[in-house]
Amino acid sequence: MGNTLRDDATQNNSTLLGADELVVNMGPQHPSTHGVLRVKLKLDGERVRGAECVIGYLHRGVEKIAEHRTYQQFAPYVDRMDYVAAVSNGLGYCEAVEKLLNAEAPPRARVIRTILTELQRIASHLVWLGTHALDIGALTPLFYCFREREEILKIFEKYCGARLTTHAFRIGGLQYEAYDGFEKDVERFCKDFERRIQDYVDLLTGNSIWIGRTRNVGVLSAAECIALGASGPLLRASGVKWDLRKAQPYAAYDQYQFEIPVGANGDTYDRYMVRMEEMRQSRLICLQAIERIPEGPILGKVGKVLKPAAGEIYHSIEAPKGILGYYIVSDGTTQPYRVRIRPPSFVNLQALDKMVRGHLVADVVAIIGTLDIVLGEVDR
Amino acid sequence: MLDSVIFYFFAGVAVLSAALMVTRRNAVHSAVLLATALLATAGIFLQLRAEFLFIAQIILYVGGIMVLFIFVIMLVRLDVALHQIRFRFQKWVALAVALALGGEITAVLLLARRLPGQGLLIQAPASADKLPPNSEELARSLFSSYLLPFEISSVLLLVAMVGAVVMAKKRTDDQ
Amino acid sequence: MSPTVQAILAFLQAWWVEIVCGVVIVAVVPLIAGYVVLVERKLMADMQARLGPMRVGPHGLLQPIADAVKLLIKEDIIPDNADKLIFWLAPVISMVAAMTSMGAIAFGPTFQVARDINVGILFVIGVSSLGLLGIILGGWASNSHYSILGAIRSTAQLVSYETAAGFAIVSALLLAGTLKIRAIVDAQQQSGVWFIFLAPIAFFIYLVASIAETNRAPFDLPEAESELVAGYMTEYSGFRWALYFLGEYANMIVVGSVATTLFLGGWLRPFPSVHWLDWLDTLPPLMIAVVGVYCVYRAGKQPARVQTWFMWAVALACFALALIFAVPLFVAPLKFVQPGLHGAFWFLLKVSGYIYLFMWLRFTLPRYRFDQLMHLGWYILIPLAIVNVLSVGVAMIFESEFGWNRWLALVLTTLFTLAIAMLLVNLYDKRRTADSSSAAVATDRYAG
Amino acid sequence: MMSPAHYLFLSLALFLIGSIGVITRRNVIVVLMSIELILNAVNINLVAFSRIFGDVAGQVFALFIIADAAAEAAVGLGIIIAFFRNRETVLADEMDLLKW
Repeated sequence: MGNTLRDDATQNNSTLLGADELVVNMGPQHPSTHGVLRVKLKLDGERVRGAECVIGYLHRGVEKIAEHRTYQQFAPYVDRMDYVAAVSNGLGYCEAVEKLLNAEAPPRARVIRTILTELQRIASHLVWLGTHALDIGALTPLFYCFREREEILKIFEKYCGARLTTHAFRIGGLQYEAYDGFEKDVERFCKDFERRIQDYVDLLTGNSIWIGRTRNVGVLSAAECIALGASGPLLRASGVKWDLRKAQPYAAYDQYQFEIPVGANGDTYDRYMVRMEEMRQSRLICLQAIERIPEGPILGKVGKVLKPAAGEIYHSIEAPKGILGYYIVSDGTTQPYRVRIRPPSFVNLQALDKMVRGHLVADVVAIIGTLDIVLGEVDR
Repeated sequence: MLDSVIFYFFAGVAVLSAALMVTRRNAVHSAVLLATALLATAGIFLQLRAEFLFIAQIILYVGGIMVLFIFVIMLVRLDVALHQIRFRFQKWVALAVALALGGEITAVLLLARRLPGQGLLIQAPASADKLPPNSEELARSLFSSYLLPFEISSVLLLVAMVGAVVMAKKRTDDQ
Repeated sequence: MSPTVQAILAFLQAWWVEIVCGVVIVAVVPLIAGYVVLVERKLMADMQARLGPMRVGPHGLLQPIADAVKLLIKEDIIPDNADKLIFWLAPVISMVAAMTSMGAIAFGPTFQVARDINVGILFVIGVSSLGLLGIILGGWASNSHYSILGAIRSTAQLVSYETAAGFAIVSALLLAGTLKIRAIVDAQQQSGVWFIFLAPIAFFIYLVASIAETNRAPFDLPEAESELVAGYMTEYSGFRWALYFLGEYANMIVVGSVATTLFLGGWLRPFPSVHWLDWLDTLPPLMIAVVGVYCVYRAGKQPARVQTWFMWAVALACFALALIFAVPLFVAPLKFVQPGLHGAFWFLLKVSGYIYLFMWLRFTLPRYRFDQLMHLGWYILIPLAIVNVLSVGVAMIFESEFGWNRWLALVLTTLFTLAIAMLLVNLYDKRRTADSSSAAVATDRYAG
Repeated sequence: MMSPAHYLFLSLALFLIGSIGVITRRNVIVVLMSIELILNAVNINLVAFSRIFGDVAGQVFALFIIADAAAEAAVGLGIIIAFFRNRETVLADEMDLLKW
């Protein structure tokens, strides 16, 4: 609670009994706002009347920097946006530029990219589950989730030397060949992960307090989701079966069978179930992928100096948080004229005010957790 | 010897904290002082071998009513620095009245002993160890000879609860 | 010698045992509370696939002392225009309340500070409810908007769950028929079975209520609220905060001992009056010996040399203790020591089992929201507790008037209370889910 | 053994302090507290005489007084809260309207 008593008192006469419209600040330094987000809550006693998000504390001007970097130089910046799911940011950007160059990554590179992106999706969902459960009070899931995530980060480290901001992909394919034993590691992780998911399910899914805290909290109907532009697990939990991996397949997703989990009434509990199911599906994709990684080159015929023809493209992928879009305008030089990024967290955050109304203060924390926002991506 | 030590100690604490309570400017301070006065009277009950009342006093008075008082003081957000004048001309009148009353009662107490036949027939009270177990005795008489007042006071409490809740409830409907 | 000195000597002559026990309690409880904190951190770590405090002393065993020293050295910040007197008084009240209520508890047939006052259990509950004052005054004195909110919330929680705990205890007292702590345990000895089996629902209600009363586990709302109210302890630092913290853990021990005395048969060994199970008396020394053997086994595996020595020391201590417990069993003249010693062992074992349950719940369950918490307290727990008192009373009448067997009466009434519990739970669930989902739908059709 | 006079004078003292509190203090909450004090003084007398005459009736009656004091405090504070919410004051002499 970053605010001080003075500005809180001046805004309204908040004697406890006659507490009418009370504006209270949450953040920017707050344990459960997942980064530097300030939420101004309009409270009537205990009920929340509205929430206004104040963002920009983590704005680094990534899009402006892009205009003064070549396409390859900008790639590492992309990882710093959604630092929890850096690999899928990289995939989105590389595929967008390849589309601009209308080049194509070789099949081997596409399959390895798919495996790493799915592993990153599991890792990102694990971070979400750990912090979301911690905000609602369950202390233990956090450590179980981070124990599994550690395995994934080990695989990334073996593959490209970095754990968090990996910069694993290059425009046109991959930089590093899959180290020998890559398939074995991924397979061992997937085999082990199935038993681990059961740990979380035992701890939370059937837990009546967990259901009490999440059922009917932060409800978003399908129409409201679409109107707000919410995407990813938020959209699917409200019953809309829309996943870019199936709708507009990219990388090597069209080669694998996996279901898209869909929720019923769009509350926090459904979003929890959708994300848990997504983790299981990602695990299946990885298992199918490592059975047959095609041989061949890992880098397409894309020259050292990339000078794409003047023009513009928009390419979007299904990041763990939602639809991550890249709109790149090139003016024929080696540096993009404009790179506009459509981050899922920023758009999903707009739904906060709508979901919070009529709930108690304690639910605001659960709702921010279920939005699964990362401020690096919101502020760019 | 031990009895009188205990009695004077508790009596002193009770009177002192009561006097302080009445004169304190800060309402929470007077609430705490009242709590000490009540605890001191509980001590006197103990000295009079009335253990059940000792514990009832602690649970009901200090644990219950004082919590209620402090709750209301906090809810009412009594501005602590309410520097209004505490006493007004009433103070002297009240003091005079109290002293007169005190003098009169002490006179009655002192004279009663000397007038033949009017004094209280006081034999020596039963010594401590031959007393029957207090709570059993209390319960036996509470639920036998005093059962009707017991039921009436339960109704009284019910009415008081309903009344207090209705009055203190935030009027969300007609506001 | 003047009469007053003689009087004082006479007083000391009569009461020196109680005074010594009192001093021991006041000195030992902070230490025990400190080590309960360490055990909790170690257990939490163990359940979360990590190690917990390992740095201070072998296996972190000196951590509580390090914490205590740190808290003593830490600067004591008093918020501006806070109420100095009450700011100092509040933590003292909550610590004193916990300590005095520990005075009346009988840790074994012989270890009891207040030699069996005949309002026993009521005294313990009454004084521990004074801790409530400490919390309110603490919240008020720190003069910050949020600590007042936190104080009000935790008081509301404590008051409502104390009622439920009170009723649960009443139903246990019905079975015991007396308030004296020692007599309650003797009653459980005569009836040959612990009261937990005779009144299981009362035990369950008391368990839930005592968790809420010590502000722990799923009910630790006030000070662990990650939303914006950070609880009444926010403005305290240094030693004052330590007082509150120790008060909470001492309260946990008090609540554990009340539950053990009332429901788990105080210092009786399991199946106290079943004679063919008398070999259970040899259990205490055996258990301690097993711990000693485990330490020896682990000693070899310790990385650092100091840890191996330490493990050997612990093992030796365990074996010595086992010997002390075993000696009165076999050596006839020392027979009289056996009930006191073994009684204390069983009592402490049960209390630590109870506290282990507290900790276990804390690590697994998420937190209740405040209105759910009050709803559980008022709508489900208190009515159920009242019905339970009724049913135990009715069972007692059946047993005495119509000569039913005690077990039969109690089993029947317990089933009856369970049925009422089922009714209560889903009666309110239907109503609650009805109005909360309508609240969600009622939000305006923002999105057309 | 303490003679009854001790207890009578103690309860007299408490009673006087309580009545002074009731009369002089402007803050209604402190007035209510003083009333609690007066009730307590009465309790002391009751218990003292029940101990002296060996009849437990005095203590039973003291128990009733405690119950009544609880009820009275609850209702009194309820009135104060309702009053404070409408008139923003708890001072006795500002309670001069019969119906606001």
